[in-house]
Amino acid sequence: MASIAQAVRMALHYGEKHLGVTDVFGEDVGPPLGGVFTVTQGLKTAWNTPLDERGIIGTAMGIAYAGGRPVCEIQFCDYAFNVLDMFKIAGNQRWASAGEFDMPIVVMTPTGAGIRGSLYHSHCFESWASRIPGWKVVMPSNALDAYGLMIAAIKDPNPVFMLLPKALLRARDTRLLPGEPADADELSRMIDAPIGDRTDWQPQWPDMEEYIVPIGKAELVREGGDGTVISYGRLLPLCVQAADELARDHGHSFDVIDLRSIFPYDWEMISRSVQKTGRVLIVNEDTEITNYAEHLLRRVVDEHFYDLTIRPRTLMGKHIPGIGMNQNYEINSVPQLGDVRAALRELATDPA
Amino acid sequence: MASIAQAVRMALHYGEKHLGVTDVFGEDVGPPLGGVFTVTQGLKTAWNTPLDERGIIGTAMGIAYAGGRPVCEIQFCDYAFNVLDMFKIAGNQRWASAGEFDMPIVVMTPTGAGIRGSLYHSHCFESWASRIPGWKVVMPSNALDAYGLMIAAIKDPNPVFMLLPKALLRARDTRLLPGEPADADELSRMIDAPIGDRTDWQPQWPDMEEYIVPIGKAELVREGGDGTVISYGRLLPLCVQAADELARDHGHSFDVIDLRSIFPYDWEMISRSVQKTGRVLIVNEDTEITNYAEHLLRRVVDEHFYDLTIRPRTLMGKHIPGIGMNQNYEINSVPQLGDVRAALRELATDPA
Amino acid sequence: MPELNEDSSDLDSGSPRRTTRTAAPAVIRSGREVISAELALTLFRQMIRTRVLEERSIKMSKSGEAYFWIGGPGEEAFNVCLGLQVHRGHGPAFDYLHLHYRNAGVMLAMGMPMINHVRQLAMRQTDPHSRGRNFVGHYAVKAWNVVPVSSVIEVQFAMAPGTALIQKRHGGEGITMVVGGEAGTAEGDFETCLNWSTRPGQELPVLMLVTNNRYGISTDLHTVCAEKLVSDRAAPYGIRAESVDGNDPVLVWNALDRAMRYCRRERKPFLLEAMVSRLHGHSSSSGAQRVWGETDVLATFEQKLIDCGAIDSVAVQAMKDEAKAEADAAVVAAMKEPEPTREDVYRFTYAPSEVDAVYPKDYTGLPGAK
Amino acid sequence: MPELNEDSSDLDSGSPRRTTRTAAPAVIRSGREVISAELALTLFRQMIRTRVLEERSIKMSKSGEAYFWIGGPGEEAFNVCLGLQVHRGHGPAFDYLHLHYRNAGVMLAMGMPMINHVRQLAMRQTDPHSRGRNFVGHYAVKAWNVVPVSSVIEVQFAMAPGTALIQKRHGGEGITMVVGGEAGTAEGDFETCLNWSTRPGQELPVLMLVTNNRYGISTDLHTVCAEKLVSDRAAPYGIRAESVDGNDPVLVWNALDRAMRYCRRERKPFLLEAMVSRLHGHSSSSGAQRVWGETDVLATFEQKLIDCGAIDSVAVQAMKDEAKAEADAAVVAAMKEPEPTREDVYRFTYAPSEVDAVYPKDYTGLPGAK
Ligand SMILES: Cc1ncc(C[n+]2csc(CCOP(=O)(O)OP(=O)(O)O)c2C)c(N)n1
Ligand SMILES: Cc1ncc(C[n+]2csc(CCOP(=O)(O)OP(=O)(O)O)c2C)c(N)n1
Ligand SMILES: [Mg+2]
Ligand SMILES: [Mg+2]
Repeated sequence: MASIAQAVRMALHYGEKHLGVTDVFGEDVGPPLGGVFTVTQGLKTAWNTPLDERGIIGTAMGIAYAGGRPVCEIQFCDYAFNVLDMFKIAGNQRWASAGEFDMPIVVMTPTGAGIRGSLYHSHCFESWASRIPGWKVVMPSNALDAYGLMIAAIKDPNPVFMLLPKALLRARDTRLLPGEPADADELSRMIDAPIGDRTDWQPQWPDMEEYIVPIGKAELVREGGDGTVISYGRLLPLCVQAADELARDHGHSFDVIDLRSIFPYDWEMISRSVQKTGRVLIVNEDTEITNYAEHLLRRVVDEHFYDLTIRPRTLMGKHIPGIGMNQNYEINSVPQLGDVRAALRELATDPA
Repeated sequence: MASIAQAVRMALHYGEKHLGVTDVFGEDVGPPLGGVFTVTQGLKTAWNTPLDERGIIGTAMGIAYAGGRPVCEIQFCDYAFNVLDMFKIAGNQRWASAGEFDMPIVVMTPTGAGIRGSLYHSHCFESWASRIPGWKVVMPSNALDAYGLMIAAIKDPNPVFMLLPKALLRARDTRLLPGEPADADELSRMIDAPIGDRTDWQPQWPDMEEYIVPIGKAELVREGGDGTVISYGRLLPLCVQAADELARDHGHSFDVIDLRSIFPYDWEMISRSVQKTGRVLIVNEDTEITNYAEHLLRRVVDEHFYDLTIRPRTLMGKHIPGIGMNQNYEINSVPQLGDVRAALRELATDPA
Repeated sequence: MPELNEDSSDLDSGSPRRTTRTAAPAVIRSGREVISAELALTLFRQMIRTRVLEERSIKMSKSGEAYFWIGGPGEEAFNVCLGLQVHRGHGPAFDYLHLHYRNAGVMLAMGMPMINHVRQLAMRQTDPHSRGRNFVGHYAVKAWNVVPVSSVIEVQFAMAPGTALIQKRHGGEGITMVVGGEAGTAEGDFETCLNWSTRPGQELPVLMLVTNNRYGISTDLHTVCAEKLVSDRAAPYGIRAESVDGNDPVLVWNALDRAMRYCRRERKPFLLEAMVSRLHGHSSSSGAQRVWGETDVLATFEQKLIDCGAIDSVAVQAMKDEAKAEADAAVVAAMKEPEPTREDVYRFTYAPSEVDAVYPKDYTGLPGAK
Repeated sequence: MPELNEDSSDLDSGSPRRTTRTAAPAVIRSGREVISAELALTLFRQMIRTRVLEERSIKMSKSGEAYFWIGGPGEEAFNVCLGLQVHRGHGPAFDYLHLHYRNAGVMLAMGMPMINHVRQLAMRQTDPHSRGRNFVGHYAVKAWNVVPVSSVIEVQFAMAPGTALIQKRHGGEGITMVVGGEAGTAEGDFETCLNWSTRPGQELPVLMLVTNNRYGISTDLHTVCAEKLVSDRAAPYGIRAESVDGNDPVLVWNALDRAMRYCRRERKPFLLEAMVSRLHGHSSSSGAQRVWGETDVLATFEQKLIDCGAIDSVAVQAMKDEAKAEADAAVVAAMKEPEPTREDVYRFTYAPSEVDAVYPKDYTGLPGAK
C-alpha cells in the first residue's frame, strides 16, 4: 500500500540500518524538507548540500573511495546535465584502474513528464544513462519494485542510477512491502513528516525486511500471444491499462514486460517473448532520436529479424527541445494512454 | 589538396572576412598555438580562453545574443560532458522563447579514436549530440566537405555542432578547395604557422571562394546494387576502401553514403538506396548502446521493413568505459578495416 | 468587479497609522542616503503593482487558472529599482538582462504590461515570452535585450560575459546585468562570471546581482556555506563589490545607481548583493503561503512614506486599488485568449536557414517524415 | 649497459663547481627556514630519481617504445616533499591522494618502484594502475589511498571533499590531498572544493595543492586570469592559504609540513600554491623539448648542496648513475612483459555482484550476447 516515495524512503532506512549506508544527501534532502518529493524524510543520515550538482556527485565518489556507502540525489534529472563527465568517470573507475577501485554509489533522480513540469521538470534520463558504460540503471514502475530495486542498488558494488518516474511517486501499490503495516494511514502516521514544524519529529520505522529485485530481471506483468510490449517506469501502467482494455473489448492479449532494469536488461525474457509473438512494441516517453528503445529494437532486429511477423515498433516522445507548460504541448509530444492503446491495437491487428 | 585542419581554418578565415564571424575561441585556440590540431592558426579573431568549458559555451551564447557570430571550440569532445546542460539550453532558446531569440553559434570539437588517445581523447560525440534537439550536427570525412560544412554552419542561424574526426585532421583531399592554390607546399607556406617563434608571423590567406555543403545533404560516394552502406567521419574512408576492395576482388558493388549531416540527415537518399538494395549496413565508431546508428536503423525498419531482403545491420564500437591506450584495446573495441570489410561482405552475400 | 474588493490580500492587512506631518518632504532619507520624494513615490507605485501582480499570480496557481507559481514577493525594492535604471533597448548600446525567476518587478518597472506576465502564467498562445511553453516569470524580450530566463540555476552567469564582451567592443554605456539567488552561487558558473569578466585587458561591464534571501528552497544558507557575504567572492578577482539591505529602497536605489554608473563608465564588473525577504516561500510547490517572520519591504516603505508625509493612506489605498484593477483586468483578458494547439508543438524550433536542405523554414518532424 | 653512459641527459650538463668547504653542515637553510642536511640529501636523491625517470620516459615516447608522455620535470621539489610526508596506507586513518598527471615524484617518494610507472607508459598488461589502458602518470593504488588519476582537468577537486568527509568522521590524523595545475582552477570544481570543505561545522581536512607553472598547454595564465595568486581564492571561505616558491626544496618542505600539520590537527582545509617550472613543455604532444628559460630546481639544489658542503660532485654523479641504472633496468624488464590481449577488453568493468542477474561476475558484453 506504500507509495513509491515511501517505498524508496523505507529502502533507504533499511540501507542505513542493515546495509551500511553512511550518507543520503542532495539539495533539500535533509531536514527540514526531506526531499522535494518526501523521499528522504526522517532518514538518519540525510543531509543538505550546497546547490552544486558537481559537488554532489564528486563528494559521493569521494565517500565511496573512502569506504562510505553514499546514496545521493539530483533533485530533478533535468539538472544532471552539467555532470555527465563525472558520471562517465564514476562508470570508468574500475575499468580504468583495472579493478583497483570499485565505485559503489547510488544516484537517484526523478525523471520524466506528467507533473506539468514544463521544460525543466519533464526530461527523461534513461537514454542518456544507458550511454554511460560501467553504470547500472534501474527504474521501477511501482512501490514494491522501488523497494526491491533500491535495496539491490545499495547492495551492488557498482554505480547505479535509480531513476524515479516522478509522476508516479505518490502512486500506491496494491501490495504490501515486506514488513510494511497493513494500514496505509498507520504507515503515514509512522513515517510521513507532519505539515508545519518538524523540529521535534522523529519517524517510527516499521521493521522492514530485506527484499531484492535483482538487477537485470524484468517482470512479465501480463501474458498473451498477440504481441510483446516492452516498457518501464511511468508508461508501464499505461501499457497495462491499454492491454487490459484491449483484452476486455477486443479479446487481444499481450506479453507486457516491465523491464525494471534499463542496463543490464533482461534480454532472455524479451527474446523468449518475441520468439513467441513475432510482434514487438517498445514504449517510453524519452525523445525519439537515439533513444534507448531504438537500442532494444536494434537488438530485436539483430537476433530475431526472421522471427518477426510484422514490422517491430516503437512509441516514444517527439524530438523537440522541451515539454511545454500548456498541456496541449505535453499531450501532443509525449505518448498518452490513447496513443498507447492505438499502438497496441495495431500491434495485434496488423496483418502479418 | 588541403588537409581537413587547413580546410576548416580557411573556412573560418572566409567566415571572418565575409560572413561576420566575430570570435573564434577556446582553450589554446588563439596565438601562439592556434589550436592543438592547428585548426585556428593565424585567424584574426582567434583568442585563448580560461580552462573552462562552461565559460566557453556560455560566452558563445552571450556573444550570439548580442549579435556577434561566434565559433568556439571544445578542445576534445571528451571534455564537453560538463556542459551538456548548456548545449540543451542553446538548443531550446528559440523554442522556449517562441522565436524571440535565435542562437547562431558553431561549436567545433575533435571526436573519435584513432590517435592513440586513451580514455580521454577517443570518445565520440555524435550520438550524444543527436539527442540534443534544436541543434544541427555535421561531420565531414574529407577536406572539401569540411570547408563546405563549416561555411554552412556559420551561415546557419541555429546552433551547429561541427564534429571533426580527429584522426583525419591531417588527411589531404585529392581535390582542391575553391580558391586554394594548386601546390600543397605553397598552401602550407602561406597558412601554416612556422615551428618555433611565431610572434611576427602572419598568414597569407589565399582568396577563397564560398562553397557550401548544405546541411542535411548526404553524398553518394560509391554506387552499387549489393547493399547500402551508411557512414560518416573517420570510418567513411574505411567503408569506401572496403567497398573498392570487394568490388575488385569479388565483384560486389555498394551504395556508400557519406552522411555528412548527422542531424538533420538525408533521409531521402537513405530511403531511395534501401528501396533499391534491400540491404543496409550502418557503420560508426561510437559505443553500441543507444547509438545514433540505432536511430537510423529504427527509421529504416519503420519505413522499409517490408523492403528489406535481409536483416539490416549495424557495426559500432563496443559498450565499454573507454578506449584503452594499448592498441590491443582499440583494435578490439572500435571497428577496424577488417571488421568493415567482413561486414560489407556479409551484407552482399547473406542469402535473402 | 466585486471580487476585487473581496480579495483580502495581505496588502490590506496591518493598516499603517497616519502621520501627523503636513508638508510633503522633498527627499526620502535612509541614514546618509537620499532619493527624491518623487522617485520614492514612483518606486512605491511600481512595488505595489509588482506585489499585486504576484499575489494575483499566486491566487491563480491555487484556483487552477494556472498550475505553477514562482516569483519575487519581498524583492520588490530591488527589482523595481533595477528595472527603472535599465537602459532599455535593443542591441549592444543598451543593457542586457540575464534574469532569473523572481524578476517580475524588473519587467513591470521597465514597462512590461501585466498581461504579458499573466499570459505566460496562464499558458496562453499569446504569451510573447514562450507561447505558453515555459513557467511564469521566464521572460524573453528581444526588443529589450531580456534574454530568455532558464529554470537551470546559475547558467545565466556563464552567458553574461558574452553579451558584455560585445558591449565592451561596441563602446558606449550599455552594460550586462545578471541576476540570481545566493544559493546558486555555489554552482561553478558564478565563478566563471567572476573570472571571465576580469581577463587582463579584457575587463567586462558586467553587473553581477545576487538577491540573498538566505534560502535555496528549504536549505538555510548558513548550514551549507561558510562565506560571510556573497560579495566577498569578488575580492580574489579585484572586482568591486557591495552588499546592501534590499529591504531599504533608498539604499538599494543608490547602490544600484553607483554600481551601474561604475560599470557604464569604467567598463568593468561589479558585484552587488542585496539582502531580501522571501515572503511566500520558494514557489507554489512549497505552498506559497505568506511567511510572517520576515520584513515586508512594501509595508515598511509604506509606513516610512506615510510617516514622513510623502503620501497618505488614502492615496496608498488608491494606488493599491488601481494596481488590483489593472491585474484583474489583465487576468480577465488573458483568460479569454486562445491556448496553444497541437500545431504549435514543433514551431520555432529552428530559424529559417538557406543552407539547410531539410529544414529551410522550421522543424517539421523527423527528416523526411510524412 | 653502455647506453646508460652514452645517454647525455641535461642532468650531466653544466658541471657545478666544487665547494671549498670541508665540514658537512647539519642543516640546509633558505632565508629563515631550515631542513636537516640528512633530509636534504634524501630529497635530493628522490628528486634525481624522479628527473631520471621522467627523462627516460620522454625518451621512450620518442623512440616508439611508448606513445605519449606527460609528467613533472621542474616540479620535483614539490612532488618529492609531498610524497615523503604522506601518511601512507589504506583507509581513512591514512592520507588520500587525488593526484593529477605530473606527480611521478610523489609516487616514487612514497615508494612506488620505477617499473610500475614504466609498465603504464609501455602499456603492459602488468601495469598495476590501469593494465595498459591509461596514459602514463595516471596512477591508481588502492593500498596507498591513491585514487585513480583522470585526464579530465580539476574533477579531483570535486571528489576530495568526499574522502575528507569520511576522514573527519573517522577521527585521527588522516587528511585528503588534492593536486592540480593553476589553469585548471578556472573550472568550477576548484570552487566546489573550497565551498564543500568549509560547510559550517563540517570543515574538512583537505589540503588543496596547486602547482602553478604559469601555463595551461600554450596559454599564459596572465593573459586569461586576473588573480594575483591562486591562493587568494581561499579568502572568501576563510580558508588558510599560502604560496611558496616550488623551486626551493627547503621552503616547499616546510610549507607542506605546516599545511599538513594544520589539516591533520585542526581538521580544516588549507590551500597551498607552489610556483614551479615546466622544463619539458606540456607533454609529448607539444614536443617535450627541454625549455631553457626556466629555473631548474634540480640544478639549483645540487649547486646549493655542493656549495654548503653537504655533498660533493662525485657523490652526485653516483646518485645519478644509480638512478639511471634503476630506470634502465625498469625499462628493460617492463618491455619484456606481456601486452594486454583481446580478452582484456571487457575485464574489470563491473565488480562482482550477488544482486545482478546478468553480470554476477564481470561484464560479458551486451546482455544475453553470445
Ligand atoms: C541546476 C539546478 N539545480 C537545482 C535546481 C532546483 N532549484 C530550483 S530553485 C532552487 C533554489 C535556488 O536558490 P537561490 O539560488 O538562493 O534562489 P532563490 O530561489 O532563493 O531566489 C533549486 C535548488 C535548479 N533549478 N537548477
Ligand atoms: C576538462 C578538461 N579540459 C581540457 C583538457 C585538455 N588539457 C589537458 S592539460 C590542459 C592544461 C592544464 O593546465 P594546468 O591546469 O595549469 O596544469 P599543467 O598541465 O600546467 O600542470 C588542458 C587544457 C582536459 N584534460 N580536461
Ligand atoms: Mg535564495
Ligand atoms: Mg599550469
